Amino acid sequence: MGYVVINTELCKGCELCISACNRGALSLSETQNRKGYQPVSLARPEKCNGCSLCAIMCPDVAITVYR
Amino acid sequence: MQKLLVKGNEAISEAAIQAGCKLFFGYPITPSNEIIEYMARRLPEVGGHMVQAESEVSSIYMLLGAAGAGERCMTGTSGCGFSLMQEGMSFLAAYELPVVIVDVARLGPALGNLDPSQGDYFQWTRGGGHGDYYNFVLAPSGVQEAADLMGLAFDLADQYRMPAVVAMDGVLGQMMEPVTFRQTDTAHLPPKTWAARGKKGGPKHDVVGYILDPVKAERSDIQRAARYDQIRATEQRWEEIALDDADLVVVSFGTAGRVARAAVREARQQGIKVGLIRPITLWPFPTNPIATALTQNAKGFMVAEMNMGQMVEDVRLAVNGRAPVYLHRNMGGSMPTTEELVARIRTLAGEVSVHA
Amino acid sequence: MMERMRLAGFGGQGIMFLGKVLAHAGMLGNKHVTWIPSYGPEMRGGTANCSVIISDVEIGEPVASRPDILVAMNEVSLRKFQPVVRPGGIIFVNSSLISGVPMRDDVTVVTVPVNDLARSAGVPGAINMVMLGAMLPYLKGVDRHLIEEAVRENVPASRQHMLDGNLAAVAVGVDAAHVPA
Amino acid sequence: MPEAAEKCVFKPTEGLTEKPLHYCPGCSHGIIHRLIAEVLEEMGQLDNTVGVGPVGCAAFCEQYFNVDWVAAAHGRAPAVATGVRRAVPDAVVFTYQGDGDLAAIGIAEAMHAAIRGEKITTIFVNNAIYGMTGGQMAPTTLIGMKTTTSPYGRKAEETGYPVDIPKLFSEIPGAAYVASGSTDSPKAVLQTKKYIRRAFETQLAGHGYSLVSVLSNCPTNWGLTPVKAMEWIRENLVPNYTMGELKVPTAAKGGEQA
Repeated sequence: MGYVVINTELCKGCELCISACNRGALSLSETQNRKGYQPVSLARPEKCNGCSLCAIMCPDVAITVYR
Repeated sequence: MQKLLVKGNEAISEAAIQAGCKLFFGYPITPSNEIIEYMARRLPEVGGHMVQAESEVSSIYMLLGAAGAGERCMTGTSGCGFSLMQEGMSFLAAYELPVVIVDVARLGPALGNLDPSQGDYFQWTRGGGHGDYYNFVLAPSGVQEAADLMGLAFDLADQYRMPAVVAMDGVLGQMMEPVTFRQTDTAHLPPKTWAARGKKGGPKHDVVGYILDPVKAERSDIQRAARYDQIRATEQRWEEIALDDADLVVVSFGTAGRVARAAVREARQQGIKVGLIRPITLWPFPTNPIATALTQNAKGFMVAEMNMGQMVEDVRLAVNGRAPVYLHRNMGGSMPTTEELVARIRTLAGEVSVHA
Repeated sequence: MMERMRLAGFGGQGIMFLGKVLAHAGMLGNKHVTWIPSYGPEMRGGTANCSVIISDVEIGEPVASRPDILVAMNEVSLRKFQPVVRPGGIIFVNSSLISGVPMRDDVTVVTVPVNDLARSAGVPGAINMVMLGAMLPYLKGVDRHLIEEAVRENVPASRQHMLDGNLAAVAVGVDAAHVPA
Repeated sequence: MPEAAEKCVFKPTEGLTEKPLHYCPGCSHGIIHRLIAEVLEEMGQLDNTVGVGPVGCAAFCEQYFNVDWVAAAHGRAPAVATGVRRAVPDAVVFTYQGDGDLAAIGIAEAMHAAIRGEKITTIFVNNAIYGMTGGQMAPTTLIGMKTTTSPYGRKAEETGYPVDIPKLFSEIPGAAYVASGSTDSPKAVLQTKKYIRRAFETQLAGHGYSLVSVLSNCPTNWGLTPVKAMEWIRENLVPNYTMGELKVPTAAKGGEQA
């Protein structure tokens, strides 16, 4: 098991992390950040195993991973 | 101190090394080749390097990198090579980096030929590249002076954080004269705390040249303009002869300037009231002695230069309509002779006395 | 005193070296001196020339465009520079290679068969030094002692074995200069 | 959020500043910046590094790297890096350059840095298009690819062929390490990170010049979503460019360095 912390103000909602996550743990949130992007969120925390694939693909260094 | 008989190109190279220059970047071009060759031979002896670049474009950016890292460094080139460096010189101005660039000018435009010329005057003194900036421009008239000005060029560059151009021509580069190398003291210069050499536990150094914020960009320009104004007020350098009672004042620099000095002395012996201003800094241009001459006796100015007439514009700006400014020009790589200058001085001295 | 000299000849005749020795000797005598080669494409065209000025006063014009002294080591050089020598000047002619050229009558002409003299003395490569010796009695700015010291200082360490030959050639020239032409 | 005292396994690197990246959503620049920064941090070189920047979208990237920096004019980074390198012989010096910067206007400076065996590392970011100026053709634009200056698709008979920079540079004796990676998947990103580390190790070992080409995207100018842009790299750029380690220092052959 693991979890990710997303810095929603850095996130630009590019979805590369969503695409990288094999387990479908991430989704775009409904809300917007101050820049007007819809940041990603750990929508299904029970599916996260802390594998870091999302963070590896994040171009904005917005994801911190715990396991 | 030992007196040596060396070429101008070799004298400036040795003087640069004695001023602490450890790095030289350049590309061979006649008539400046003795510089890069001397550096290749001599720099390793003092723990330095000469890097032969693939072009002058590359040389000037190698210089930018080394200066950005805080080293005393220089390049030497000629005519076309100096043109290729202008983009980088604009960057050096914006980055506020101290470097020394020697231009042993040759006849242009284009390839021209290898004969001596002062045709690079505008490029030396008007910035030369894109944007709004100036370089220090130092113009020796002999080999000893060339050696002396190298140390000064490095010091001024460091003190004001801007490039210094040493404006030569083929005659000064190729000529041998006796020279004594003098040590300079650099203790008064500010430490280069801004240099990018790795943080080494301190804050990060960014050596960059863009300002996207328009307010900051304007402030930066205003600060640089103020520095240029300060330099204009305090760093003008020139040699003068017999200005006090001169009706006619000859203004001439570099190789032409040394011939003019001989001509003015000869004309004085013939009883002509003529004086000389030989600019040593072409930028800042020595407007002060021109102003002084105008408050004394000057009724006219004669500019002698080896081009179609470039410095004459600076003299006219300084004179600002208060007296006639005549041009004696030698073009196509030719140099003035003492006789021809004396003859022109005699003619013009007569004219200004009649019209005054 | 100001001696403006133009030294000219083929590439390979040692013209530049001759000029350097003269300038160096002048410097050793605490004179103002300049030495300047003709440079550029000319350098590769088979003719070589340089200007040397030795003076008690500061030197303005560094190129001897109107020389007081001309050294012509070949005919092309003589024809090229004879017209610009100042009236009352001296022209040193390498008579081993030059003959039949009409000479001006308002200058002193010194003919020296430097190739022949150098060959006889066993230093065929040192024609420039023979000419230097021949010039010596006519020069005001330098003397033999200074010239010999300058030769010593200008022969590079790698060619020290040629030093004696060079000095011998100077001596041959000095002697020849006193032989009526 | 789970309450167990988990360990942090992935956090922002000290090699980057806290300044938010200005790049378009999904742009590979951010990934490549992070890889370089992570490698320098892991190698303990953050205090001993001078980066040299390009002109292009990454022209202001010194704001993001937590190392000393000298910016260059378009294409001149390898010359600037040469100057820095000669002035500070024991520093790690790298250039960060795009396909216009390195493969067009600056190919002379880049190739000659390699020819000299200059002990610098170049990170070459190839997305086959000019991003900052708005989507013009690059030397690495593929045949048939439409850009604003090849609106009918790049034609070989008019503009020649895309240049394979790592392949070209691998032929230069002074280039000691040349590798070609991508950013299209986590696996490719991790592989690229290894290449970057080996490049810096090559520099520190004094073997010579090192270059890591990194295939990257341009969702904005390609007109694709970031996810589709990564697929486009995989399907179009990867097959057209030589991939993997093209050259390793002789001393490193036969044994893993990284």
